[in-house]
Amino acid sequence: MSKTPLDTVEHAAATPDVELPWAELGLKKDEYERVVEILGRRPTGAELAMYSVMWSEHCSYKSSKVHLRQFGEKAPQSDALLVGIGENAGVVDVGQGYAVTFKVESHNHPSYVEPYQGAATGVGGIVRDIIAMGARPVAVVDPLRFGAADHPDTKRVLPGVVAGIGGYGNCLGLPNIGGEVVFDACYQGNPLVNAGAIGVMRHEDIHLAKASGAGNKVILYGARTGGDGIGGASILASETFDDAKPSKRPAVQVGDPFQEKLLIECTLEAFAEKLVVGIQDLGAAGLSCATSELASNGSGGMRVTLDDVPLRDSTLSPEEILMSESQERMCAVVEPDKVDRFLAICEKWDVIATVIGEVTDGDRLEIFWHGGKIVDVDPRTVAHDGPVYERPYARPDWQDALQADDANKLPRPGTSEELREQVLKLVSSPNQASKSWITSQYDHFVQGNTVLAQPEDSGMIRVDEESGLGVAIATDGNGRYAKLDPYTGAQLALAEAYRNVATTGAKPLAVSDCLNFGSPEDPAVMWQFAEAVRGLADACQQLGTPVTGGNVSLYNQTGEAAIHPTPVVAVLGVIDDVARRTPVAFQEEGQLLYLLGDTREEFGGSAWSQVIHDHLGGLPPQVDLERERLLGEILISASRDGMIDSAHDLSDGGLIQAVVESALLGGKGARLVVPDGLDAFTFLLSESAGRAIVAVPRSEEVRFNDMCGARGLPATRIGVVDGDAVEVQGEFALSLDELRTAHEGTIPALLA
Amino acid sequence: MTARIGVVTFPGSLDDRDTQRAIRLAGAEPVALWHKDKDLKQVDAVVLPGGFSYGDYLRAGAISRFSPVMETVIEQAKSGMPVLGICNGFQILTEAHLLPGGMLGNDHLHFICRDQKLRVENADTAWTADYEAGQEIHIPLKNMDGRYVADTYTLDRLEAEGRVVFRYLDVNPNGSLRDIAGITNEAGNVVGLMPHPEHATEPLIGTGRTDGLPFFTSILKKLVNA
Amino acid sequence: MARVVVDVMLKPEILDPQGQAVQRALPRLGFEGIADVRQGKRFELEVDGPVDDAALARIRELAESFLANTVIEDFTVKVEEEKVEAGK
Amino acid sequence: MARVVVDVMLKPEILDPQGQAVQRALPRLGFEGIADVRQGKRFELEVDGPVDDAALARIRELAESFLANTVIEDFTVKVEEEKVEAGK
Ligand SMILES: Nc1ncnc2c1ncn2[C@@H]1O[C@H](COP(=O)(O)OP(=O)(O)O)[C@@H](O)[C@H]1O
Ligand SMILES: [Mg+2]
Repeated sequence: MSKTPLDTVEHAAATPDVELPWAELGLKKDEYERVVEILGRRPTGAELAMYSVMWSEHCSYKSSKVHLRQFGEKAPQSDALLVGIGENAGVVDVGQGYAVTFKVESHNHPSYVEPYQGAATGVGGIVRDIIAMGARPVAVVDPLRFGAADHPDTKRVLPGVVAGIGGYGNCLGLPNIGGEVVFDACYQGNPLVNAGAIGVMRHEDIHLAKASGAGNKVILYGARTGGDGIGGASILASETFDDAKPSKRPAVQVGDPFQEKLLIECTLEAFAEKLVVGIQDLGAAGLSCATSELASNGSGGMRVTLDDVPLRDSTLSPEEILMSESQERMCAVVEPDKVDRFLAICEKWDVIATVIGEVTDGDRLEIFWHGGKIVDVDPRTVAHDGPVYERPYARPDWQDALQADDANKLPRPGTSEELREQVLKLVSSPNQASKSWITSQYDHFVQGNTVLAQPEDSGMIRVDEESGLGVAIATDGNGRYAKLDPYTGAQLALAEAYRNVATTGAKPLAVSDCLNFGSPEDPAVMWQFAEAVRGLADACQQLGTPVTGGNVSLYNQTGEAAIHPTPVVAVLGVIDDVARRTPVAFQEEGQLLYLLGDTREEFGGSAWSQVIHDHLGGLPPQVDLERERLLGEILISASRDGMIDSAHDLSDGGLIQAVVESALLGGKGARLVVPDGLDAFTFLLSESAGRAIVAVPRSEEVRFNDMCGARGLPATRIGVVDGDAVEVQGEFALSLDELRTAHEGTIPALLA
Repeated sequence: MTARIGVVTFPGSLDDRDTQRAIRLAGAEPVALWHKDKDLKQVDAVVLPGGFSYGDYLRAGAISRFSPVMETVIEQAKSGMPVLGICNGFQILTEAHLLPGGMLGNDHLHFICRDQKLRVENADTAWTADYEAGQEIHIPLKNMDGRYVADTYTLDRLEAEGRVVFRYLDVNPNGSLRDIAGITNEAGNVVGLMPHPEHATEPLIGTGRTDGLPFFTSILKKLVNA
Repeated sequence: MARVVVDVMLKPEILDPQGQAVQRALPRLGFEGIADVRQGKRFELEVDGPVDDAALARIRELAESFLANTVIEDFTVKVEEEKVEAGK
Repeated sequence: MARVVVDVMLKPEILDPQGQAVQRALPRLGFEGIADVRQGKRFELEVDGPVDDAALARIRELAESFLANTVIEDFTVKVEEEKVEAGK
């Protein structure tokens, strides 16, 4: 092998003129110059590797940071927030001494290249964020977006993604309790695979990613480090350092959920014995990220001997070891006298664990290889002082025309017969059809605490067996709405997730998000992003639900064509006693159906406009956050006081979609009457926000009406649970059998 | 005096904690057993819980079957100790040849999670005495490798000897031969099934049914009355 | 170091849905003329030391007791010698 | 009718959790001297008609586009001729 001398710090200082392939590593010229300026010399290859991955868009949020600040600046005062933005995941107080951590992340690109492994490792990554906070993971959710349902490539991507999410999550023993599946041609080359996880811990068990206490040991544990997921490092390694290297390392990793399950158990055991001072998972940017973040968040410096990292492939260069994204690894900081016990726990679980360094007095991160010092940096400059861009943004010139193309003016069904046909077509369209072919591939039952899972409005997990304390989570996003108006679209995503949580009887507490957009270098996309963030931050402030963390995924773009701006919002809620939860399914014949909220003519971005007219134009539904809050309070009170037996929020597909779902789930039909002042079409298909339907036992009707009246929430009696058909008086009837065939047959026919 | 029922944790076991809870709900005392220990801590019966032990790599149950704890479980099972294998536990029991036949990937190639209807065919085993023969129950099912196969001779023999304990009703969720969901050994002390009775023990949780509780009350009564 | 390959296939009388799924997809991909597809597992074992009869016998035992479940599967053991035509 | 075998293995640099699980279990089963185990897939295709170069080329294309994902896997295609040593 041709050996150039090891590129140590000393060597770098002595050879200032050596050209490094910074451009191939994705750095801009001024970014590279910044590195040189910070170091006062050229970086070593290893340092360049670290800066380049940590300053990438993915790790540094360089395009999005200036906007994301609003989540902090506008954060509402919330007593519930224990740990906010900036840590691996936010932590929320849910009472009785329990804290909950949750977060959503994206794994979009890898899932397109290798659907199974891309999606699987997405679940693996988000779960490690949860463990790193000190929590036991208790559930996962998976908001997904695919290309057109009948496109041949969707048949490759979707089953692989679903099998991967299931394969990993099921094997970890995490119930999958919610998510979304949306089809739209805009996601054809850029499917969105977002994954969220929730964890539960006691307040005193919260852990943070920081290395403090000189002399404390840095322990790397979990899988061996291999040559996977190394983007630029191999360029560095092959072009500059060692030409004999294989020049292309795969950018997709294979996950090992079994290893991760062991990682969960041994980490929790180490937490329980109070052996851990600081902890960090290894995700994007691998050891570069873990070491620089741990060191920069702590009080001291850190010294690492890279030779001690257990390898799967002995030919890896130090740059590759630093950049490898091998899955299922964690890094812990442990006091010297507790190291033996920590290692023993790892051994009990057959997890490889190695001391690779220690916390030092200084403030430098120093990394050694074969006796030479190859990294000597201020870790803050790597982890936190990345470039920040004020990318230009501008409202695209097509936005006005798009909004002017009013969906309310589209031709409407002329006869009852036509209305009936359109309703049937709607409930069987891929986006509105039952997703049970997908969700039945996920374990909902494992851990024995699942109170609600999909297709309920929110997933709900029991936290305490004695008291019945529980948490709920829902994720929502509507790229069509956001395309029409990103500010409102982001608010609608929050409003819907908030409503979904409240509909099950839980009180919304906090928010996480995953912001999926096209290229930030396109001013139109950047405008969409800026508007969406502003909208979400404003809405969170008004609803009193702080953003606790999240993820940004940019460059979801094929050529010039960006995806619809797709902010996905997760809302976490708490319920004092899960026995009071409200399900979607109709429970008893004779119960009265009430529509809560106001219905306007709002068809912009609607499912109806898409399914019947293949149209996207006009304005999305209006947002009224005070109304959402009031609706939420009514739903929560009604559930707590036993006034309603089922409830379902209204969103895409409008009222009829909700009624059909409640009817099919409960196996009981409904007779509906079009209320005064509304035409049947608007009543059934408009997508006005801030609405829900509830089923009220007759004995509770007066009390329920009084409550709504006193609090000023419009509540309209629209029918009764009855029979084995959904009947709209004076219009049409659809038997449950016909509805079931239509609603449940679509997805299997397309994908099975 | 109550009965002590062991629940083995293998690396990758997932339902060990809920199985312990189900045992507790039935009134017995759950005892955690570890795959590396041969010692069964004087339990009266053992449950091998569901999960993906060793990731189900190689074949479901194939690696766990060689754990130290299984040496003792096999020995004790042969001398009559009640053993229940749920899902992955059932797979381990077939790999260990305590139960005949084998488990393969579902015929539709997907993981399947559903509320499954079953008929109790044999209410005389150590684990099913609190059911009635012919009773129809709903128990959650969730697996990737749930397709029970055996040669015709073995299947005929199982049928003839009444050793098919549960059969799938309405839907055969995985292509199991003769709709077999669970079987027992000749002595009736070892039972394996794919569905998860431990997930059907509390009214609020999961599917909201409690059709799985009789497993745990059956064994409790048998042990306490013994 | 020598490589021993153990191939494990389902017994012929046992349904192989994975192989069938591949076969069913063939026409869609424009493939005709493949009468049957079966899918099994291939294990590549890198053996320290010589692969003599004794070593092979032990590997055969390993295959029989562990790598295959002979209730449902057949296996073959072979020492890998020839270079086969490689894809990319 | 001829048999063509397509072997699909994870690329060497990609983690193979299945192979690792097998290898880690070996010492417990009393097996020493196996330095590495990798697990892959074996497809047996029964081909109607002669397996000429054209047929092989098409099968290779099938392997590349469908049986393997070449982002993470390598494959080999070979016509099966010799009778190999069989287990039971
Ligand atoms: N869209 C967002 N909204 C709020 N916080 C965000 C968002 N995107 C990222 N963050 C926060 O920025 C921090 C860094 O994000 P990330 O790199 O994804 O975390 P990690 O390193 O744990 O994967 C995290 O605290 C994350 O929650
Ligand atoms: Mg993290």
